[in-house]
Amino acid sequence: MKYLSYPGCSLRSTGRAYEESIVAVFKALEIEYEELKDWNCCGATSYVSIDETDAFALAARNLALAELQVAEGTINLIAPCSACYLVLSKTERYLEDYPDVRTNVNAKLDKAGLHYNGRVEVRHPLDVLVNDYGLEKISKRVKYPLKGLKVASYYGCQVVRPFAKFDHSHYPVTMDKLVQALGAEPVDWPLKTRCCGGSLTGTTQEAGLRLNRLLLKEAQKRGADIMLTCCPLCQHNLECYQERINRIYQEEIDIPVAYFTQLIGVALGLSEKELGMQRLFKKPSLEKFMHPKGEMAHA
Amino acid sequence: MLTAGEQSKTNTWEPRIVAFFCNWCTYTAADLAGVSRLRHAPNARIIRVMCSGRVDPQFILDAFSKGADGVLLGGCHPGDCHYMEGNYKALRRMRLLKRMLKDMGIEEHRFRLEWISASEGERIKTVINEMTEQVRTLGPLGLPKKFEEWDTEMEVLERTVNGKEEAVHA
Amino acid sequence: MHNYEQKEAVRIGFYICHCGHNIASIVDVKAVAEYVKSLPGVVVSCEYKYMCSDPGQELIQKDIHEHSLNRIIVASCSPLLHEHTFRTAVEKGGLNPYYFQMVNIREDVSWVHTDAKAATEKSKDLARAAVQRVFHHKALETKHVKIHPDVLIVGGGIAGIHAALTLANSGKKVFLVERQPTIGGHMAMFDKTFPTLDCAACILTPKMSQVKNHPNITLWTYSEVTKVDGYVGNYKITIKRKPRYINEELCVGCMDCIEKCVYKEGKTPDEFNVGLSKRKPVYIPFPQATPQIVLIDPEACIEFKSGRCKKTCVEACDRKAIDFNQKEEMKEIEVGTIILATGYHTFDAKRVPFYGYGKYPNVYTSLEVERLVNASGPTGGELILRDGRHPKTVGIIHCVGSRDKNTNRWCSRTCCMYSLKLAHLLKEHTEAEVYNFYIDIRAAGKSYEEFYDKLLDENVHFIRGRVAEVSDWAVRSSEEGKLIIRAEDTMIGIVRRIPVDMVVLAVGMEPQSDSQDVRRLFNISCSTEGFFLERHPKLAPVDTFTDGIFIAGACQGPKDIPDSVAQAGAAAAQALTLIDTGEIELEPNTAFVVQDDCSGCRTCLTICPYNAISRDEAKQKAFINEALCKGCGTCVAACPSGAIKQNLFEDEMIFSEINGLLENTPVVCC
Amino acid sequence: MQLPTQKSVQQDEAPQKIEKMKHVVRRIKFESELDLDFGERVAEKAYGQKLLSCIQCGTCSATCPLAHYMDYTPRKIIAMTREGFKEEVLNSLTIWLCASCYSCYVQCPRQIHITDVMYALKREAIQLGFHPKRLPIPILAQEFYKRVLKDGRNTESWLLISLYLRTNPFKMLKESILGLKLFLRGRLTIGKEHVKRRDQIHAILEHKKGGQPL
Repeated sequence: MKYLSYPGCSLRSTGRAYEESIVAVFKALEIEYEELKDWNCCGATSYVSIDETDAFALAARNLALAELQVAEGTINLIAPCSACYLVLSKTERYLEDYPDVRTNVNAKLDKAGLHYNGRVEVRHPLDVLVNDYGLEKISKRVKYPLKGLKVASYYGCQVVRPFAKFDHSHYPVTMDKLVQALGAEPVDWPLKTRCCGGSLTGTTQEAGLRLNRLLLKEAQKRGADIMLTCCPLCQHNLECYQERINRIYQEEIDIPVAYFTQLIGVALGLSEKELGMQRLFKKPSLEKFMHPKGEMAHA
Repeated sequence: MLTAGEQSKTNTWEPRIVAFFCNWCTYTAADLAGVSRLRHAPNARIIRVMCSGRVDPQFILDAFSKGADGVLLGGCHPGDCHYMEGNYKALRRMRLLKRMLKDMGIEEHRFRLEWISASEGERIKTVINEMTEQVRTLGPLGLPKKFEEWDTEMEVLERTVNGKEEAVHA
Repeated sequence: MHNYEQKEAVRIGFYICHCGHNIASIVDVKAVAEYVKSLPGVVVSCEYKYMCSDPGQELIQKDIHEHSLNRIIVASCSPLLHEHTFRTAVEKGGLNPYYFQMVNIREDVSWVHTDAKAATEKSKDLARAAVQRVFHHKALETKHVKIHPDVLIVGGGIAGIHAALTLANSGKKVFLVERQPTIGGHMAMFDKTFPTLDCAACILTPKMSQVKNHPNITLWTYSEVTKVDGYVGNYKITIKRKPRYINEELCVGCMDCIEKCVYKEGKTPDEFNVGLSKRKPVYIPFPQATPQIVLIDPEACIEFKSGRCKKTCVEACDRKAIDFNQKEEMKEIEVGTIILATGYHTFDAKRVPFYGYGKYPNVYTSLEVERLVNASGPTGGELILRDGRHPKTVGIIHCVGSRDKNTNRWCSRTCCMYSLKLAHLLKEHTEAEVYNFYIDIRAAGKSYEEFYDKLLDENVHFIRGRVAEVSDWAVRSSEEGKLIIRAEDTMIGIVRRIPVDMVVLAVGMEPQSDSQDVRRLFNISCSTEGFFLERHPKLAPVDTFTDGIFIAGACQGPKDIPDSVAQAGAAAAQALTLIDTGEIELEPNTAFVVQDDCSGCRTCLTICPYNAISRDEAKQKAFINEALCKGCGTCVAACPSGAIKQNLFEDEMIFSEINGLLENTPVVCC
Repeated sequence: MQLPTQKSVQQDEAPQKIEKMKHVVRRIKFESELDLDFGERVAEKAYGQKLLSCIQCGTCSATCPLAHYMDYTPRKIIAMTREGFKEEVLNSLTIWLCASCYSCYVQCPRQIHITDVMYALKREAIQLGFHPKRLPIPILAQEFYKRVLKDGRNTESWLLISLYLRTNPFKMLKESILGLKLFLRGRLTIGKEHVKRRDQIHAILEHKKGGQPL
């Protein structure tokens, strides 16, 4: 199966490490894909606050472009950013469910000489890696099982709700299973899908910081060595405000927050540079957990 | 004699759908739709039969020929027939009929076979609404009018042929 | 246009009903009556407020005499509701009832359309179809069938027990079939019953033993109905009796075998205690089980698994009742009527993962708590949690799997009351603080509101808000080690976090998981939710659309004990009515072969599902046995030479209906 | 305390429901102050046709991670919308604090699309100019809108700069250290991202200021 990828704006700035690690991991696993040509911003949560039809039409332009790029069959469009994933999935779903939306949106697309026929299926890389590629194959390719590493998987909100089909909306397990496949140990915690506040850290910081504080504290309390995310905004919020949270709330939070693809890369034996590890504020020290496969057999 | 469809074609034409519903499932479902006040398009007229297996393909052809724009046949879900397997028999007959209708130039969406159980009042609403809209898009079928036209054509043809023959004889 | 024989001039009386405002508010009944008056054959056409009322019926009868009417049409509600009423009225007026035809302009028109003009036009079309149809109606004779006096009752919960005893006490023979090894159903598992707080076992077990000892009741537990043939009055039922591996005749229920079983401790989750305790492979569901006969679970028994057990149970049994070679047994019985009382299933709380059932050990379902507080339960009535603690605070979450479009839409009707009861019992047993989280308190039974009052006085907390989540996420030290319930206190308008030691999920009531199979087996219908469908929600609540089959208890919808018992009584009364009448009228809608037209092609022979058609080889003609024909009409549709006709649904009738529906200008009939 | 009977008549005319006296606050809502069709209009615009079927169970509030900061819980917003408390709803912080996590959306027992309802209310508030002038959330939405309208893509650095300029320029200084850190790690770029076919974006988003007020 061949995929189209939709990086989204964040992966070109705050989330660069996410894109770099996805590229590296997909290459290492020999998953073929090409980038959607001339993609535009999905509109995130802001567009729909201004004009709904515009928001859907803007997102739908990407879906229409995908159909131009791939002539036949169902197109698996990979959207790594949670917001992009949600907006594109929602657009896809609403176009199908609400004839009015379909008519209005296609009328707008029409003005740009575009049309959407409903061939796109929006996918998240987590879904693709676990459900298409398969955990067994991943664990076979693991060179350095991360034995003993305790991982709190943080899914965030939009990647599992309400349009995702690959896992439960409040108690997902996909990333935890992946963590297991990498030889590490998933931490069971109840806040996997509790919202990090999204853009509130930039706008209403008091509320935003408190939300992140709760998440970080709980992950740390449950003994996690690292938090994994699958969304550039979650990663940014959880990582970049730790100092500020500690200062304001007198906490002692100190936990690295990485992309799940970075951890896969580490286990596969890819270099730090390839995975964009240098872009993290707090580089996780994983060396002590990395046991080459041969050693594992003796252990 | 004009059918309602043709009479009002000039002003506002409304699709006419004849619906054959089995007594045990689909007719009961229609009753349920009523009791639940599930508003739907007033274009279908129901004829109650005991079983969808009672519906002779001729009934459907007759309905079309008398001016129906669409015909709906409703029975119990497979395995649920009150008479064990009447709905299967209906299904078999209707498959054949569908091919015939196609050959006759009657569009596919004008005839519909639906399994609707006694509990599916909501489905009655959906199916009738959907079908009304589909038939509305197709426009009037107007078979009676076409029959008349064909009859006239035949008469003219006959007259021409007869006329020629007479001329030959003359 | 129609060429059929007309023995006497057709004189039609047409009556359109207002049904109060139900019809008249949408359909212009006056216009329809006026219009019908203009149709050929119509002698009388009028409107009336309530046609089904006595004066309405008398109006028809009067007109039959005054105007020598010989066809009657009533345009009102569904024929499924009042066809019988009007046919009887017509018959009383001196006319054959099958000259009557009904037009449905309520369920099919006024209740489902909003456009008055279109509704009126549709009513006219339907009326015209009926007018054309009745020209072809014929006088028919009603068929009568004898009713076998025996009754089958399926399900031995409180509803089945009550129905069985009612019928048996009136001298009827009853077969009571129960799937489980004992009767008693859910009620036997309950501790106390609301609102009186009398103990469930105390009021149920005497009835259970009455069933066992009643000379008119044949009780077959651990048995299932596998086949249902025949029709009202004459059902042939096949029942599978599963092997207990115990000779029922010999076992006296001494339980020595259980004691001597090679297993010293039980290893299998005990069904009766909802898995809160373990039982042995040879067991009796609970001490008062009826019948008092043990059974062996082949899934758990070593002898069945390996064949190498010491069989200490066999040694222990004085009466040699254990029989490892027992086979399942099929029983065939004949009955005239059937009562289904197959009960319900509790909602699987794992379907709402937000509440942590199966994840956090101290989250319980209400049924589990019934066993926990029960003196004969797994803990002897002491409230010990799965982690060994005694709860100091308990949260009861209402509406789990009820009133929720993501799971079950309906209100389960009993949860509010049993939650109140459990709140009371929990407080009584533990003196814990008890919080009820509810959306609305539904205490609408006799003395129920008073019970609610009592609970309020007992200082049980009532928080109006549906719980969003139960978790072990502590943010304060006071929350550590507790389960935290998060809900909005909607009366105050603020979100609260309440730490508790124990969570009770008030799970709702669902149709039995195999209700669809049972429905097919007995040829009845289910409502959207999957509960068995009654013939009329108000006027025929225990009848089904299949004559002779009645429903009682929670298989028809969520119900508490008083309602189940009331319904069981009603179902028994309905069955009794049939039995004591001795016979039932059947629609004369059977098919017959017009001998002259039959070509003897045999098409119909294979098509009849009831083998009602045979071929007279001498005459080379088909022949229909009227007693076997059920009137589906499929042979009529199949006959290539049009030789088969169905009474009440002759081709001419349907063709004229089609014609009538589609034709605006009246046809001049010969 | 003297009851202001005279005043209540006036209040019926002017929408002034909170009256501050020396020790007490008088709260009352007159039917004439309500916009009775508001609920239905919002429902229509938000695929939340089921808005009217809300049973006020409070699941949305309880599952909302931001309910603690809201002036009205989401449940109250639904109730107020349905009853026509248009001004209170559109002036509320609640609609802006909604972070679109869709938690309520998936858990609502009536399957009301609450997130969509919140969006509809946000749009309405922006169109009617209801939100507080320097409240950053709606401004972020507007700046984001403009940014994408122009380039087809969003460049986070520029978005944040324009947001701070319009809300609180001093905040930019506060955030500059974080910004610098991000910049050093290559996580903030100065160059703007844009699509090639900007004409298509402009064609699609032709009615920039469009949309009918509710």
